[in-house]
Amino acid sequence: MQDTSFEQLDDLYQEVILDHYRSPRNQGEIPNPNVSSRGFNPFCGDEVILGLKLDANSKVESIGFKGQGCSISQASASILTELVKGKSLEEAQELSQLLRRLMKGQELSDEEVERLGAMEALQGVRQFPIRIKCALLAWATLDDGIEEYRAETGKGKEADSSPPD
Amino acid sequence: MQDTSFEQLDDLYQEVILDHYRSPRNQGEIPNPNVSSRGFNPFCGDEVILGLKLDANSKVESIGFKGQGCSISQASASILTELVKGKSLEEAQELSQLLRRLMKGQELSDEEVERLGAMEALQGVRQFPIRIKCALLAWATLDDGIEEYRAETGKGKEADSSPPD
Amino acid sequence: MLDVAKIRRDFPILSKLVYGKPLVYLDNAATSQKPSSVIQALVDYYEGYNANVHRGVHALSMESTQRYEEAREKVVRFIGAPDSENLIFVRNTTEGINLVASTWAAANIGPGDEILLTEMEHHSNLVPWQRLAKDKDARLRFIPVTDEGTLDLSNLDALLNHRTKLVSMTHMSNVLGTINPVKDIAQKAHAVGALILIDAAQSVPHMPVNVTDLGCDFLAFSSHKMLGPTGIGGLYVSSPVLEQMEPFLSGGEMVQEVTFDSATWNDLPMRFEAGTPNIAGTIGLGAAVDYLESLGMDQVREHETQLTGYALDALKELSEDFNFYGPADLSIRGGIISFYSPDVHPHDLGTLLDQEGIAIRAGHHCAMPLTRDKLGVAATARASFYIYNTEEEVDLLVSTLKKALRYFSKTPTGTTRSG
Amino acid sequence: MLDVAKIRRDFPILSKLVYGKPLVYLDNAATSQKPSSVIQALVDYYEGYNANVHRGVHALSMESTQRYEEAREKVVRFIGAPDSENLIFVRNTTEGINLVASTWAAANIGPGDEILLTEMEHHSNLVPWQRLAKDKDARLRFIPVTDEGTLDLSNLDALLNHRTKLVSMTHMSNVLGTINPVKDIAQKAHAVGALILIDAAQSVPHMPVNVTDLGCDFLAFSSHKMLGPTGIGGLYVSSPVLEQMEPFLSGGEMVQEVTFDSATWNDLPMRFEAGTPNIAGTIGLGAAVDYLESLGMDQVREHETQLTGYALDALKELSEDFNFYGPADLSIRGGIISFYSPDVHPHDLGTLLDQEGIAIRAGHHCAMPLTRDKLGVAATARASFYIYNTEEEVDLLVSTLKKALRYFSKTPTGTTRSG
Ligand SMILES: Cc1ncc(COP(=O)(O)O)c(C=O)c1O
Ligand SMILES: Cc1ncc(COP(=O)(O)O)c(C=O)c1O
Repeated sequence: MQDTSFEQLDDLYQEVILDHYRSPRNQGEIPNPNVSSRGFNPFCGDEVILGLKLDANSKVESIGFKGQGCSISQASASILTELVKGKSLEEAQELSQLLRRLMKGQELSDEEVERLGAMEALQGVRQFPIRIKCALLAWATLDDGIEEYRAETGKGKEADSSPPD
Repeated sequence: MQDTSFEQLDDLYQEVILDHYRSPRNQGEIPNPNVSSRGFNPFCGDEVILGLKLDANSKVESIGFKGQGCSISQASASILTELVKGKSLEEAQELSQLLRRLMKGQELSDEEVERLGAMEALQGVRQFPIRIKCALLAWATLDDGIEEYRAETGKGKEADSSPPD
Repeated sequence: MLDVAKIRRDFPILSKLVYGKPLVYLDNAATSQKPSSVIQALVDYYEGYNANVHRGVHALSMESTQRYEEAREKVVRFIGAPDSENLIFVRNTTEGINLVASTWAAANIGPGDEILLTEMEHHSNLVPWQRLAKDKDARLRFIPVTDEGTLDLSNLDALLNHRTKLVSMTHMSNVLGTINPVKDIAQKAHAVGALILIDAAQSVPHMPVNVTDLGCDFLAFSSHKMLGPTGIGGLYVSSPVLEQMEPFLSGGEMVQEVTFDSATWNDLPMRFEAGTPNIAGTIGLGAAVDYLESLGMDQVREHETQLTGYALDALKELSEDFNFYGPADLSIRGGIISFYSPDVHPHDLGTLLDQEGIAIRAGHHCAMPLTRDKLGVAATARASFYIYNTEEEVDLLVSTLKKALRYFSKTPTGTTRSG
Repeated sequence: MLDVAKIRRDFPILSKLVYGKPLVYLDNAATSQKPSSVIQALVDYYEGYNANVHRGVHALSMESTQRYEEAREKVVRFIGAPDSENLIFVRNTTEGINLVASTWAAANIGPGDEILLTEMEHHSNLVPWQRLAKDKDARLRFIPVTDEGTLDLSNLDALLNHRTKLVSMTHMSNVLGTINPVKDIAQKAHAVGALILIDAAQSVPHMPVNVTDLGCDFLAFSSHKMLGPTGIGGLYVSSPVLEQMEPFLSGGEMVQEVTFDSATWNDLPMRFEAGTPNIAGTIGLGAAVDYLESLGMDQVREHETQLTGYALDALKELSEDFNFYGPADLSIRGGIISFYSPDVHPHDLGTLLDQEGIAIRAGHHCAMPLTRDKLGVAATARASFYIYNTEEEVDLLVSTLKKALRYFSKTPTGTTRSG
């Protein structure tokens, strides 16, 4: 295809993103999630619903999302599910922090960029400040869910080593 | 005195006006008035309180005013009391209408100007639109009082020929 | 016929470039652009006679008071109100509606009473009534919207009944463009003893509106959507209703006499305008009314009808990819076109068009229940027209939408992209 | 030291002639004049990036949203608020106070509770509390004003007690110029469990004000008195109080999710800003803050203190003819001087001074109970200063007051006048 229109948007709409948008991973509901939450952006109507099931080691055993919204918000949610699977909640939160730093335009180390995985493709969003909220929606939703989970189960960050029931 | 300052205001502050302001006529309360009312301008705080006593022919037998405010509002009230004394309520209202027409800059006939009496001195106010309310305050108060009197006594304009009790 | 080329020269922003491309402003339902005369009115005020109104004896204050009240007269005449006391200046349509909810409605609506709305209301004409209904144990009812995007009035007799105290409805939908038969409904409302409020945020800017002819009790609109400054708007209230209304906000300007213990209220409409008003904004709104009147509201309406017809025709090409909402009958439709494609989310579409200088809106347009529950999508894209829009701009919209579809349907493999 | 000559050149209106004479603007407590940078900020907005905020993906909307929120940041910093969520944009001080009365106060003040005001409040900080007290069966109490024009705090322990739910008071009197010890009173209010609202309409424009340092719960001010546009102002609310507050007006912008039946509220501070805001006004206020900060609020205060001292000295000549009100101690006095002569009514004085280009205010200054019941006159004349006023202007005021006295004391006979 030789259509050169919107070339300037190729940074924003990287193939990884369009791919996740068109073929979202881990879409659907998880039965009996330990962590669940919903995020909503009132200004554009984008929505992400997350469910996480933890294993005996408090790692994410399975994860699913539902939602609607623009390519950025939905691709970001899909990437999230892939990245977070198998990780502890702390590790998930660290990834969330990494993405926030990326969006703020902060320098990341090579090791950090590596950890970002497919999320690196979201860096094009930085030039479109209005869309940063889209990129962060799923991650903010995850953070909320984890916080709520901790509050409900009384499990602080440090103490969070025993498996859920 | 050779002070030429404020010459441009001599039209507004005619001697008749300053005279009525400094030496108000018919100041004070009338016992048992037939018509009484109070006018107030919320923007400058000017106040006029009028009381009228009617005689057996429904003419104004005595009239008194109290009030506070600028020279224009108080002089206008003082002139009002002089002009209205001995007149019927209809005649008083006609005078009020005449002053309104004068303030609007309408042409008056020689006969009408004559009837204006000292009120003619108020014509300088026309060039100071913000002060027109001051000039009209006492007259508007009179109109209100007459209206209220008619409403209370059930005396319409036409029927108003028998004396009050 | 409007001389659009000439009009465009009156709007400084229209010569602006966006990413090096001419601005194509199709977001007029959100807010309109401003002609030089309106901007100049603000400059003239601040550079020439800025002063607080109503209480000053000095020259500046006299001039600002006079210009402020002249602006009120202009707006009064523009909407066909009988008297200047019938026009209360508010910040925007939203405040106008809230004013009615807090004063007349709070005093007159009680348990079991009904408020009749439509399914196409903007949040500003929905949320205040939800709160009031909850407070007062009243009930909200809704005139349904048909698939065509018009009101379904077949059941109006049941919806509008002796329990109805207020009908509050939009004159023109900001999503569908639908122009509602508010005059008919006003008559029917009055027949059952209800009052009617018209949300005229989208109608006053775009078509002739005469409150006396409509026979409404309240009508609210915003300056910023009708070429005027932000931060100002109007609420018309009919005289009999006005007389019964207790004040809204209280403070300076709206009182007659004040003691430490109590206060009496000033004359109308000042009674409803507490504190220093948006003086410059009001005078700017007056200038906007002058501008619209110089064009003629019939002409404005005709231009937009024609352009909307042109656009609906041109967009037919895209009917396989996009859903278009709103009535086909141009006589009951304003210059608003909402559309949706499952292939390119409206938000992405907004970003793509923006790159070509085209400003549209994407989202729920502050009408979430309509968008989500009736149209069945979380968001739509919306193009909305005004006096300065042209057929060329519509053509560019159509061709760019096509490009956007192509861009988003590129297969992710098989072509190398530079990103 | 302010470079007043330079400042004057920044204010286009100051080169205006009134009846052929240079404008001497001494009505700053009513509203201030605007520097070119503020006017230009409005023009730049309308000519360059006018668009509705918060919901647009196009370039204009992104820019307007960013500038709008930047303006909020500026104002937040200017008043020393901890976070941008603590600043709600309102039309003016009056709306700010009404917002508190309708939300926090309506929910937290009940029968037998007390609201403590002072005898020197502007109607805007009196009438809302009268209405609330009547609605809620609560009681208003007043800190008295001494003959010196300061608050009589000798009985404060009785006035401020466990029944007091709110203290609402002016930071600086718009009639007397008195600067009240609000920080001390805030502490005492909190000690009995009351909240404190500060009416900062006269203080924020003229002296450094830091809400964190003052420890107040609410603080309201108006843009138009601080070099900014009309139609915009701010209400600071402390975080713990903000969290408990139900919304004020409702509609677009302030909601999160809406169904036909109900709605959830948006984040702070948007929750309190319903409908399209005064975007241009807000950005203009931001420019006014920039201007004031470039001068330094300490410098602003110092200039006015000095000028007020100069004026009080110069006016001593007239002390046989005029009463002057307000404290002599310049450390607790802003640039406001009210005066009264039984020989020339303030209203007439206003007209006479106006002829010489001097703009002062005459009346009750929206503080009727103070003026009438405490000062014992229905009206006073008031001169109030700002950064652009000079000693020469004060001299002209004094000499013109003298001329006015002479004019009004002319014997009606013995001299022929041309009128
Ligand atoms: C002390 C004080 N409070 C409140 C106000 C009211 O301000 P606004 O009219 O801007 O609401 C004023 C100004 O007139 C004032 O001086
Ligand atoms: C139909 C309708 N009603 C109300 C509003 C609210 O207008 P504003 O935000 O100016 O209060 C709008 C504009 O967004 C609208 O389109």
